[in-house]
Amino acid sequence: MTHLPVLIVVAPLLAAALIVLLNNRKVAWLITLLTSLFCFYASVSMLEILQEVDVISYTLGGWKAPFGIELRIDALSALMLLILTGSALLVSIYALKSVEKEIPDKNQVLFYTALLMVLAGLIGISITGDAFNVFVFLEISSLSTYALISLGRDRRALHASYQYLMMGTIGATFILIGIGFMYVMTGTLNIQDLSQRLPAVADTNAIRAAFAFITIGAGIKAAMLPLHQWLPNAYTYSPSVVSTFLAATATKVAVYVMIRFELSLFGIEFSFLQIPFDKILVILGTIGILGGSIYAVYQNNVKRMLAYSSIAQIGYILLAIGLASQAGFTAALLHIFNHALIKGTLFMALGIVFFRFASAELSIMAGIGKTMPLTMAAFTIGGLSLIGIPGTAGFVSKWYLVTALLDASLWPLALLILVASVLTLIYVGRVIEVAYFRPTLKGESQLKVPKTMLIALWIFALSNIYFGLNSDISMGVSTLAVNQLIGVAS
Amino acid sequence: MIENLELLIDVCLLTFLLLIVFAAIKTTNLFVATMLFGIFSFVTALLFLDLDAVDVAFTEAAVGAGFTTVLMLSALRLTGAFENVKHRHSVLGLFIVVLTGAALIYGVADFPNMGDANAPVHLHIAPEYIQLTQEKIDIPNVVTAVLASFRGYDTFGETVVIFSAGAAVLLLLGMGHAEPKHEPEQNLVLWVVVKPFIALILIFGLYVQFHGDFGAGGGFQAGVIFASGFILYSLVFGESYARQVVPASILPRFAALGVIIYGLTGLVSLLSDKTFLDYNALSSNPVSGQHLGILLVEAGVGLAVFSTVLLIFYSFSGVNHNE
Amino acid sequence: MNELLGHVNYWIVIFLMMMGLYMVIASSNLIKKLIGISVFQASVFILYITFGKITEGSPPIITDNTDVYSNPLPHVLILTAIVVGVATTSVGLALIVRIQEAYGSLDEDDIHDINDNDDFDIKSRSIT
Amino acid sequence: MSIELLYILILTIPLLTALGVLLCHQNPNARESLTLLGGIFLFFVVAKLALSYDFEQTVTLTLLEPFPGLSLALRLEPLGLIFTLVAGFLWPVTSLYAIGYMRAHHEKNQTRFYIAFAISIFATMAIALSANLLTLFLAYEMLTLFTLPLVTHAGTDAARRAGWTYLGILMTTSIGFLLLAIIWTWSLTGTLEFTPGGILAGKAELATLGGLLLLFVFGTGKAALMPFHRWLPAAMVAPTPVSALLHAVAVVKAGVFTIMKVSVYIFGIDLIGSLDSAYWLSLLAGFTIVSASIIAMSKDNLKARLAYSTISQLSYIILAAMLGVATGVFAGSLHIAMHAFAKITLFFCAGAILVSAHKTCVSELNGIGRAMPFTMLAFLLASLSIVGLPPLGGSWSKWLLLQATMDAHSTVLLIVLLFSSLLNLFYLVEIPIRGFFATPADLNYNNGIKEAPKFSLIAILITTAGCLVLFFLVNPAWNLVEQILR
Repeated sequence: MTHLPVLIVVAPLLAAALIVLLNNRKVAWLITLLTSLFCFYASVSMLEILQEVDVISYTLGGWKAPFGIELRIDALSALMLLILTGSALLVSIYALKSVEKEIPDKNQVLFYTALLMVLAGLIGISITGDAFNVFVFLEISSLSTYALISLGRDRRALHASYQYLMMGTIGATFILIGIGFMYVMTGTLNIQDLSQRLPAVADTNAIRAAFAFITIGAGIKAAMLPLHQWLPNAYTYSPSVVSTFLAATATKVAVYVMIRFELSLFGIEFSFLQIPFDKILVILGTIGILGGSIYAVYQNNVKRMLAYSSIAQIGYILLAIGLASQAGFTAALLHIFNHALIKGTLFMALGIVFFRFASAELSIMAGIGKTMPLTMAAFTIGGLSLIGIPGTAGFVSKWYLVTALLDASLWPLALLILVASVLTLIYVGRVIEVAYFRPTLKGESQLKVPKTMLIALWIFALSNIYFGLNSDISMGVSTLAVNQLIGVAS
Repeated sequence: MIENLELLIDVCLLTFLLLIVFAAIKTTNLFVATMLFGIFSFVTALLFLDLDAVDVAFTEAAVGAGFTTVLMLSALRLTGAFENVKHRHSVLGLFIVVLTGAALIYGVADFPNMGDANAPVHLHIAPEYIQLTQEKIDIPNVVTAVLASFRGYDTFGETVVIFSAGAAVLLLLGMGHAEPKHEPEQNLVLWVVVKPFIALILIFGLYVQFHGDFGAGGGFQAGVIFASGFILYSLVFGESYARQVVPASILPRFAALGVIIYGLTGLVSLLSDKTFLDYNALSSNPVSGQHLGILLVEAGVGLAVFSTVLLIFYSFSGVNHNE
Repeated sequence: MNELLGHVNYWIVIFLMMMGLYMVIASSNLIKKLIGISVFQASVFILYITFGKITEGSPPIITDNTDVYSNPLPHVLILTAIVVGVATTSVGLALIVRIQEAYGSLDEDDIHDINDNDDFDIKSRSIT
Repeated sequence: MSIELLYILILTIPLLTALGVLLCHQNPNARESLTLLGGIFLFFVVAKLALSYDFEQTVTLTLLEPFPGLSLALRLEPLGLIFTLVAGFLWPVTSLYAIGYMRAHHEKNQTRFYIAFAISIFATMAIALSANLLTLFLAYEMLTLFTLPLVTHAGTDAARRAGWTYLGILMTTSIGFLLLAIIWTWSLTGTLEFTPGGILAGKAELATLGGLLLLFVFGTGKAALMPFHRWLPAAMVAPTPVSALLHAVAVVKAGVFTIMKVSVYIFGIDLIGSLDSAYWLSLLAGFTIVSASIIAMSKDNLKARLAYSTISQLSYIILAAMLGVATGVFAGSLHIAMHAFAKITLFFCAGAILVSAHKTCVSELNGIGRAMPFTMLAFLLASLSIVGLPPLGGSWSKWLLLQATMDAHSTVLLIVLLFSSLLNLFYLVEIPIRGFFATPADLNYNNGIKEAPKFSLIAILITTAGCLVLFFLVNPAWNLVEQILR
């Protein structure tokens, strides 16, 4: 099993091609499911290996780094893999019926191809040890994402996709510029090699510019306010499977890129001491939290509401990173993990609502607490987790974030976080109120909700509770990752 | 004196590029803008040539100047060639652009002078590539060696990017279908001239495919050239005929096959417990293993690129307006 | 003087990038935006190739005539990047064709207006 | 039976009851007998626990450890035992009452009602048994969430609005202030365990700790200290059994219980005594006592009047906790129990009047005592208990409270308390006086009005008897509260 690092990328890529070759809808779904199962298995196995060794390194083509490309999996990568493959597995179970319903028959095979390529792209980003390779896999996932978003039924999906394509390409090109600048100054692309060679040239304009371009590029991809314009439409109009998967994973991988470059590559010394990047992150994060939450309160389309909420949650993560402390980093990673669970649950539940009513407007959800009890119960769990009610995963990360803020004596920000939780309460509460306490609309759809969708949804929902009551796994990996990042022996 | 001459050509070409882009911004005729972009790509290719990047120049000419332009024209056919005459003067936009520019100018201030042989980029890794290529791979074109062997994983990703672009276009536009009634005018001169020309293009494509180890070229360029032969055929003789020669429905599978060929070539090394894409495992002699590996992956790339490019062309040219 | 000559290339390329970026932001036509972004990307490619160049070097194809080869690595990277660029462009164009079909316009402002109307329709249909 | 098992039983009985109710939602008789049975069983377990527990050797049961160093754990201490006993006793009684009330009032969605009710009891018990702030907070939030369907039970627009007010104030304060205070405590001390003598002393400057105390007290929205009291009158749209048990006993007492626990086991009573902010809080509590009483006088709606009376009474307990003297703690703890019995009786009576006579306003009650003598008598006794006259339970806690203000050398508060007792007399005793002595406007007024349904009447009698018995049985209760500061 020494080849797991590469198989976890190559398997979904080849599966994507195989699906096209076989050109059968059911088979396509089955292959997608099996592939994501394999990837999940691979990421869990690698997580186990990481209990013994610090880092799994795999040199491709038999050329040792920095000449060949190296895959490098540390605890941070493993955490991302866990999120990605876990979400992918649940999404593929869920996709069977959702895709049948929302995607025209002739496009279904290619839909799964694109989905697998998004997965492979995101996995590739998370494990690569080569800066330029990040760009390549970023584009693999992005191109397929654009196509997937455009498959939404509303024509606005097309425009949303185009907007994302424009901003995404600018973002990727910015990252490319940043990588180029670093390459000019060091002559290498390997992240390990870069991190060793950078200190010698750290005090140059070129490196500072590289830092800025990479941060902004990744910031666009992460929908960091004020670079978020693409996200609300993209999430609102894309098919349910796509919005679920993207909401659970895509922006987090962009944040991962940011963390990887800023902490592993440039190093804390450079990022937070030579340039005051921590302060900038704190400010941007705070604006993101408030802006995203306030926007979310005013939305009448629940998908869009959750999209703005995602922008706010990215704010939480950035703020936590900006604290530049061990506690802060841990809180950030923990929230990356927990937020994936939360948004996965919420978007899946909405997908089921969409399955029945072909809409995610708040108004059509009147009274569905009675007619779709299981779906809405899961939505409620996700909502409580988003608010940060104890016993849910959201509480755990919020707890660590506030603790980290208090440790840094930033108690006004701690208060602000909790005020933002109240905003969250308001927008989640609006949905729950409409669903449970309004009379059901007439002309109720009689469509049965498929079991597969409910199963996937409930696994997501219950994981919110499991990781809320027992954070051993999420905490363990996050702590390990942070220790590796800041170079503390664990 | 040569260095100044190179620099002079360089600056001239760059200035030319500036003028082209300026014209493109100003024009309201999208057809003109598209043609200007074609010229832009072509001049860029010349620039690359001047900067010793022959492979890149070749690709830019084939892909940028050739394929992209054709694609844009196909799209214009469907959308109309004029934009609303109004220029937005975005203050915010200008601000962002100036800020970006300032950051870039600030950043390049520390760059080593252009062409400086002692710049860090030329001291680390690059010399080893040139040396290792001669020792371990033994092909003259270092770019091909780096592309297919040292950084074969990137190139695998690149093949997948092309494939995913094909899938994306197919998802958006479908395969389309040719309009059987519509046939281009029967122009005997054109027919007579083009027929042998297409044959030449295809032969040239094969040459580029297999000569990539020695000179400029490789799977990408070959794939595009090969596809452009068919595109030319389709333009001259009518698309329905072209679709009879290469049916659209087979193309996605060809493209997938290209990716699979590349991937499997990489996976074979796993059997002998070498890492992914380690071509040494392909033969008892490492050097011939490298040769074989490069050949195979280039074939995969060529197939994928050819099929995808042709597929994208079909998708654009065969779109039915009324759907 | 040397410094100036050594950097003049970079400066022109940067100006090219700025023009491309301006085209993306300031045009309201989707096709022009796409051309803009291609120009922007192409300028970055030129930047890469420029710093791979060695004065009096020759293309990195081994011959017996010379020992000085320009750096092959940027070439490889940009080969990949060009392909990525053209892939993006084709997906963008496909989207544009669909947008033209769906909206009957490629003008960003028109599209925003139509979208706002769509939003309004939904609101007028809803019960609350 | 081991103590751990008893803990588990106390938590699981309400949950099992909820499950059982869900399973037999087709059969109202089975459903309601099950609720009653669950209640009685719970009380026996609580009583068993009370008898077999030794406070010298506390028993902690750790359920889960969500994150390192922080656990969800249960541990009984004297204060918790008082709360457990009160809630455990009053649940079956209220169930009895509810059966009569809900049937006579033809309420809809009764299954949902009984389930939410049972789960709310579960949350209350978890609060009472919590061994640390985290557990307490978790249970506190659960209580808010599961009482929400009870508040909005009617499903009308008014009920929905009330639901928003309820959720809004309780959640905002708890997430905004209480959670912050808890995390801050964690960050200062590294523990959240309820420890005799407190954990905060000397961990930070007095000013900081003073701020922390403010966060704790304002964060406990359930204690209804002004200006965070609006939710309680709003919650009165709920069916009367809910108002009775939850908004006179479980929920509001959970609030003051939290404040008592925090002041005794987190701050420590000596630390409280040295904090300026505690003094200001006690003045605010005094203000709340008086102004809520005045508002109560102006309310014609019976339940609203009782709600404001509750707000006023809750602040007695807050005041007691903020005095920073031992007598205050004893007085507050006793008052939790004494007020519970009296106030639940009053609500029961209000509900009985609503069901039998369909009257909701005080001004409509002239002469009703002739048709409903038992109910009105019970109302009178309970009112007197709240005013603090012997031989009723309330007199003990009132008396102790007065003594506590003297111990704390606060003449202002002493006067406040005396004045408010006077107000109590006016606005509560007014009602039975109208009932017995005033002449009804309409001569046929009493035609067709009978006493409440017999299940409800029995419940009223039990709680009224409780008010009396507590006066005489104060010795065991006193022994219990004395253990708190040991």
